Amino acid sequence: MSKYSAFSVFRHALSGNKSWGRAWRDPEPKASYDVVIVGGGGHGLATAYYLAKEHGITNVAVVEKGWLGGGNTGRNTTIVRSNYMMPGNTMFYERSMKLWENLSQDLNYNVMISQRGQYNLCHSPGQMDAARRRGNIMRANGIDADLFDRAEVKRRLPYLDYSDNARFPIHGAIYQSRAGTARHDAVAWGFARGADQRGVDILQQREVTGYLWEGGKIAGVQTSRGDIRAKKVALCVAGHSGHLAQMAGLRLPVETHCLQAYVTEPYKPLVDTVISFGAAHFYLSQSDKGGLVLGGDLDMYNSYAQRGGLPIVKHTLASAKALMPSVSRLKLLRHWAGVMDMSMDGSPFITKTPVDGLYLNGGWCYGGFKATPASGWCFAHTIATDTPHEDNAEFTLDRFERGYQIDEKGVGPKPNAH
Amino acid sequence: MPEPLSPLTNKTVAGHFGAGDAHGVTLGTRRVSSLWQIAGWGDFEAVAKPVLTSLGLSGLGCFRHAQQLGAVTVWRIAPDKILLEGVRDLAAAASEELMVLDLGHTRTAITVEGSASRDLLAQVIAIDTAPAAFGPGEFLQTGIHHVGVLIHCTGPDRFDILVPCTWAETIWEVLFDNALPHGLTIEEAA
Amino acid sequence: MKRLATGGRIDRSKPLTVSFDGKSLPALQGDTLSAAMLAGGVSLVARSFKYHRPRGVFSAGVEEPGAMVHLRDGGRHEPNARATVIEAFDGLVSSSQNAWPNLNFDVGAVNNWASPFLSAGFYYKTFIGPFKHSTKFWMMCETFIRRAAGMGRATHQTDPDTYEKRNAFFDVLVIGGGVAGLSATLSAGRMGAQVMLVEQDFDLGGAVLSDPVGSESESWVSVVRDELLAMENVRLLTRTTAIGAYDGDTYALVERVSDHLKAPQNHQVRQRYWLVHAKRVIMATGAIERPLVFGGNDKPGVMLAGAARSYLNRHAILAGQNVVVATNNNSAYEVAADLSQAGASVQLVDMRVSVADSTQAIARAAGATVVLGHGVLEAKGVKAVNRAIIAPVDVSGRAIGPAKTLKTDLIAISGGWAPAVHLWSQRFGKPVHDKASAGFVAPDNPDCPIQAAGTTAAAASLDEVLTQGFNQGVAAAQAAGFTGDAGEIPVTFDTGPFWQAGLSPAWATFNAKGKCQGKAFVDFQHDVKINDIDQAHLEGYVSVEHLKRYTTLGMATDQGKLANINALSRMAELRGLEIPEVGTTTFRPPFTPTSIGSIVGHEHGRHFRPTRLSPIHHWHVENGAKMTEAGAWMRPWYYPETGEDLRAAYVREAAHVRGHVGMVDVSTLGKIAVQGPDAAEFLNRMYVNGWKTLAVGRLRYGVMLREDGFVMDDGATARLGEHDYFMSTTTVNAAKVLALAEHLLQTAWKDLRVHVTTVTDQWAAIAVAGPKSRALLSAVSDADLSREALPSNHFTKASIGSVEVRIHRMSYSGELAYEVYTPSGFGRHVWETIHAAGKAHNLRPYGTESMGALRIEKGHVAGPELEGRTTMKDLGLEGFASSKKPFVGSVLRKRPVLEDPERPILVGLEIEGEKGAKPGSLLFPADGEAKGHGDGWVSSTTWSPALGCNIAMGLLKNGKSRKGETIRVINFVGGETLTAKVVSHHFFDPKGERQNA
Amino acid sequence: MIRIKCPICGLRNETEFTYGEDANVNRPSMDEQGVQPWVDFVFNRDNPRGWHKEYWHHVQGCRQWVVLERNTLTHEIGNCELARDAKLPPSQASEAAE
Repeated sequence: MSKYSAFSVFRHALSGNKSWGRAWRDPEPKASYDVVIVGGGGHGLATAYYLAKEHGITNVAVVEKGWLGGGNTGRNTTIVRSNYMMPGNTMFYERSMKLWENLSQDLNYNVMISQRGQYNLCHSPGQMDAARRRGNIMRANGIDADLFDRAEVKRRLPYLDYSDNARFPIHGAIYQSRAGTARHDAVAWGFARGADQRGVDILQQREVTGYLWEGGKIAGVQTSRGDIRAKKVALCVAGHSGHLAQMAGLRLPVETHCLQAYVTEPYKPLVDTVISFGAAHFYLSQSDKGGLVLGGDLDMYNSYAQRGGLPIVKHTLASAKALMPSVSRLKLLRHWAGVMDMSMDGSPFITKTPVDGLYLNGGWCYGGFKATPASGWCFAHTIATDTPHEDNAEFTLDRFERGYQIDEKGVGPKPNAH
Repeated sequence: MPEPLSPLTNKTVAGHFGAGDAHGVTLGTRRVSSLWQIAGWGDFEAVAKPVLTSLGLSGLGCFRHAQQLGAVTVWRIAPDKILLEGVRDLAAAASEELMVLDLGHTRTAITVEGSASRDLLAQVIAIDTAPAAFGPGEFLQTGIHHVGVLIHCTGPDRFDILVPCTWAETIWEVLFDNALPHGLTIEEAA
Repeated sequence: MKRLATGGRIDRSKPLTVSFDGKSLPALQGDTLSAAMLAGGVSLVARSFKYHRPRGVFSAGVEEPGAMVHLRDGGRHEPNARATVIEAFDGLVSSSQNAWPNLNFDVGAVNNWASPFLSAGFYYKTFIGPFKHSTKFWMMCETFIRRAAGMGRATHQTDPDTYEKRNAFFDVLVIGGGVAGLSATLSAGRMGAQVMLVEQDFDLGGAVLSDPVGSESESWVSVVRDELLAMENVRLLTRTTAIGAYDGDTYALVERVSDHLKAPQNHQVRQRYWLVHAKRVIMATGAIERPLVFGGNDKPGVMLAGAARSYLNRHAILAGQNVVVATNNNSAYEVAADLSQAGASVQLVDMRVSVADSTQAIARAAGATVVLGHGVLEAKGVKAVNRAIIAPVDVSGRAIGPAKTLKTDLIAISGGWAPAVHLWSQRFGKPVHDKASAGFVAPDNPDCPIQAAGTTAAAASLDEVLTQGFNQGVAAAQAAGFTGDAGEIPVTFDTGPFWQAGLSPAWATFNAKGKCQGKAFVDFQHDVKINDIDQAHLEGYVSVEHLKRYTTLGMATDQGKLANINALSRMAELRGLEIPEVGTTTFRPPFTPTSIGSIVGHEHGRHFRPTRLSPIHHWHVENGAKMTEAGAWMRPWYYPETGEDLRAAYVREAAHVRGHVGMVDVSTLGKIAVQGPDAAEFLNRMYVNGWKTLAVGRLRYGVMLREDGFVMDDGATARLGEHDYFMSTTTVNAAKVLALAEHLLQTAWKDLRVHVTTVTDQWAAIAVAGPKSRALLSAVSDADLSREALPSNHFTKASIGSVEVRIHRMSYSGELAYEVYTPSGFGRHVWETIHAAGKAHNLRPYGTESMGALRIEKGHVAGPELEGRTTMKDLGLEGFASSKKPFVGSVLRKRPVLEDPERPILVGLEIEGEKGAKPGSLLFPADGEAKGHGDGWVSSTTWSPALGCNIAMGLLKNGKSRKGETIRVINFVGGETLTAKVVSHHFFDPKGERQNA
Repeated sequence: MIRIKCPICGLRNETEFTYGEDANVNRPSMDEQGVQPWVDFVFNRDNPRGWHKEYWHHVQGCRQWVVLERNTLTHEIGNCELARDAKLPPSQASEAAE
């Protein structure tokens, strides 16, 4: 398979772009694998990639019910950052950030990591204090963070509302300069191509409908197109985690909720960074194509519908206008939804499960995209060695029983509040 | 005793606002003279009925129609809760079965009147405001600008909106802004 | 291009001043901007997204991919405005976008020559850069890409216009004011249903508006319109687009109230956002014409055939003199006929070999030449079409004979029609493929609340459109419960060959080698060519979603309205599948791009969220308080005296309370009446401490946990009577506590006879604190406030300024203090009465900042400590917990990690030096490397006037055993390292002698 | 827009309500001292793809908690009743009977 480069693009252009090879194969499944990964989104594909690359485990299949990258990988607002303050989270997300910073080179696929920075705005002295705590923890862990006062934020982002008319005046912001965005589809495709090159079989259009069992241990999966045997089965199915866990008799601390995303028509550059509003759950950035990409709250009620409701549309757009009044005449082009696996403390699971042979990667809430590389990296480690890496050591299922809630927001066991 | 201060004192500046010659909406305020809540449990209806009959009313009423007799208005706001305006001190009616609570300072009334009053309501609540769906004597508990309110249709195009006093200004401003295209008259505070 | 002397649905007596790029256009009332451009001979309107190719007016509707302009200026500036749907108004100023230095000479057009290197997905393969662990190279490239991308330039100015929302309830909502929609409205309306008809155009008629003036269909429309206008139960809304279909039979519409004017007049809104709840919806949204794909099909001068007819019949504009009409179906014959009749020389090139004579006769009779079995291979011309290369083609569109050149200035193309099923799809998923019309339609399901009628349902003749609309209207009214008589269908008419009857599956033309000749576009706005689809296929991006995302097809501002079906057809051919097997995408709202302002309505600026004001609010403002947000509330932060900043003011205020007496407005505390025979048991379950022994006339501090055992809230509760308790919560948690109480009482604790009711609005509360508070309140009230008469945690009724109040003996500041509760309507009066009487006692008001300083001196926890991750043990509140009874969270608080003795617990910190610590700083031992999460963190800080030093509260690992230790307090983001001594957090008067004075 | 037929107020938009939680979860009796039943109640969920019973609070209305049946896959709405009238999972019922 050819290496991508400006030169290869040039060479293919001269021959009319007629000789490009497939980015990944479309193989027939083998009868059995060492590892079957359920879910061909970013996390599943990254897990396959790192199993092959880091652990030499290449007899791996990724089984996807639709088309790869078609779930939350292709529906999110593309933000990457590592501004987490709870022990258990901080270094995991920083590992992810470090992997992001080399991902295009590693995959030989431009996933367009754009470290354009992220501002989390603060709208009260209390929020400034909370931001300072977060920033200090980041810095003490070797992660970049800056705290800006109102004047500095105004100098950097002059187009936000600093008028007396603002309901929640901006007091300042915490800023991570290494945060930014990545091209979400490319992440799935890049990992798919990388995994495929190392021998992983990517099996699309196969829905897992059950498990194969052998003496109380999972021995493979049943799919809509036949059984596939496996020594280990690893779930990376985001919003469908509860569903697939239940098939194995597990009840998870997870609820599935709908999260919407929004994009405007494309405009010439207006916003060159990522901005998170502090007075409501809202954030925005501008894609390379020029559309403002907006994100907001969950729809609040359990849903698998991948179709959002109206109240949150208004809520989100009102936040946009409150933050940046000039968006008023800009036009919403499209809004869509994904289903999130909201965990009870807002933090994920990368762990063996009580079911022998079954491994779980889920509970990503809003944060799945930014975690993609580290999630795959740590999950691969967990599957390959049967022990967690220290960066995912706390992402277990028994942490609620133990009282180790990793609650970045401090809102308690309300899945729709994280 | 001094007169209670309306939370809308600063807002009720008489005048005409918004669209030129139009007079679609008149906004005003009305003091809630007294407001009592009675509440009970399982046999609430039986326990509460004497209170209502003593006021000359036949029963507890329903969740949709207010009962009005003279200066007294009664709204059944929940299965086991009733609000009464315009009655004397009800404290004496309290018993182990019937809880009585003075809410006389919790709400103020914003009055909305005029040919466009139903349009104005349709701008701020997601309930059918057509006369057939919301006629005189009927009331609704709903939200305006995220705040719970009670709206009582007091005439063909006339409404009392009972709003919590601490939210009154914000709701007034929202009604004011929404009324401008209709042509708005503000009445002197009563 | 020229305006004809007669015809059209325009008012020639009303010329309008309209300009584009400074050029004045001969616009008339009734024109769109695109019509005015064509009338003014403007063929080059815009540059395309990627290759900056010249683009003209391609359509006459919302599907327009090319003619996008900057509209208006200043705060009303709007980028990406579609010239085809902008109504011309007097004073309209527009300009071109995405071109530099100008539209005619655009440097970006160099991309056109580089296009082979900019093939599908090229950016995934390039710009990776040579540097490991660095994103710099890509980001440098990205800067240039971002500047080149985007379309129009937006403004950072604030929109001066207003918007509003309107809720509406109808039995039947009819979307689309064409023949189907009008007849549906008519029948449903006649049966008595409340019907709303919405039409995105400014006029009713739909496709009829493109028929010649004076046609039979036009008179039908006017008859039906008159009948509808007379019906009280029918509401007609034009200039209104149905943008979305949502759950609960809720439909979002946007009415463009003032967009056809230079600016909104007389306080009217710019746009109105309708939320319509309708029992049934008739989707009579019509169909969108599909383009044909051939080289140069994007050039100015190539236009959809229906659009050419629309400009002719609606605006009296003949868009070309030498016209080639290229088609694969019958619908273009009327176009050829009308253009011919208007004086153009027309050659109709039909890809089909055999077409009914009667159909051919339509064009021939008007003077057009019909060439069968031919397709357009390529449109030639630099900035406008001047020649068409045509050739005989086979059924797959491949050239099978020698090509010839036709001189032309307009190529009108028709590749069939695609029903506009967007609204149905938004709610119900993927539409199904209808082989007969080669389009996607909603599946037949009479129970579906959204029913299609007319061409949306692939009706094949105008007669069928009319009948279907009428019948759907009847069905909808019946479904909504109406049984009235719908009467007769008003005159039907015979329309002969109509729409896309006889459609050929060929939709693209190729030369003899099977290649498109030149650049053949499928998605015009995003410059996706047919060979980009081929390349995506080669690389394995074969699913519809991969194709879309890899090539960006269908992602432009027209959301694939023109491109989707052609792209699917191509992928089906490449994969050797039928179109339904390739699948389609789900349409997402909104149907057309929608201004953010319209959906936001009034909820912006100050009204982004409601604001809650204390009954004493205006006194604070009038007396110079600096106010601050506290949740939804505004509270006095501090009352600066001349020249004071925040620090000077709070230090003075706090010292004043300790030295004299101060008053603070605490009306924002949550207040809940807890009533009932089981109230004490209820409190016992809600709070960690016991309540059964609290006597009437007394109050008690309580702590509440979440179900998971972490601290949720705290506050005092007073027992007012046998069954009456008065609970107070923190300001921010009031709503949460009330909702939780209601939940438990209505679900798990139905056995308790308790009612909870918010009385936050009933009571204003004023805390009077300081050594002179007793003297002051004794002077201003009639109460006996002596130590004996009113000890701590007791309350009494009293009168202040002839108002009945309740005085609670309760201290938050640590001073002798009282809370005065007064009915809120008297709040300001009582405040002012105390304030006036306070002159003799040197009373000063104080704000939340000094209140914070006072409570930190006392070591009381507040919001920064109750941050959702702290337990009672962590906060030193364990002593309040009763071991004799269960309470919310009593079991889960004892989980092992929460009982870990090493957990950070609340400590006091005395900061060394002049500089105070900042909340959020981290705590580290005096020596060693400062990294990781530290030993704890600083929650609250203040300068303590009482102690004369900087103090702080924080949570510190093993805090209990570290009293006296010197530790480091590091604020990394502020670049400050301080040292502090660990002390008890009860800094000041730990025995509470002052408050018990 | 979810439309909920409040037994007291009638058919209302979801914007008048706040979503509570899964109504199938089983709140243990106050006397329950075991950690596991509380962990199950507070944290673990069936999270069904399909019909779901859930609590909603009519905060901008009658302030009653209702139990709504709703399909999480299609958003279809089923029965809605006052929480106080709803049939409870077994252990809640037994507690209420105490």
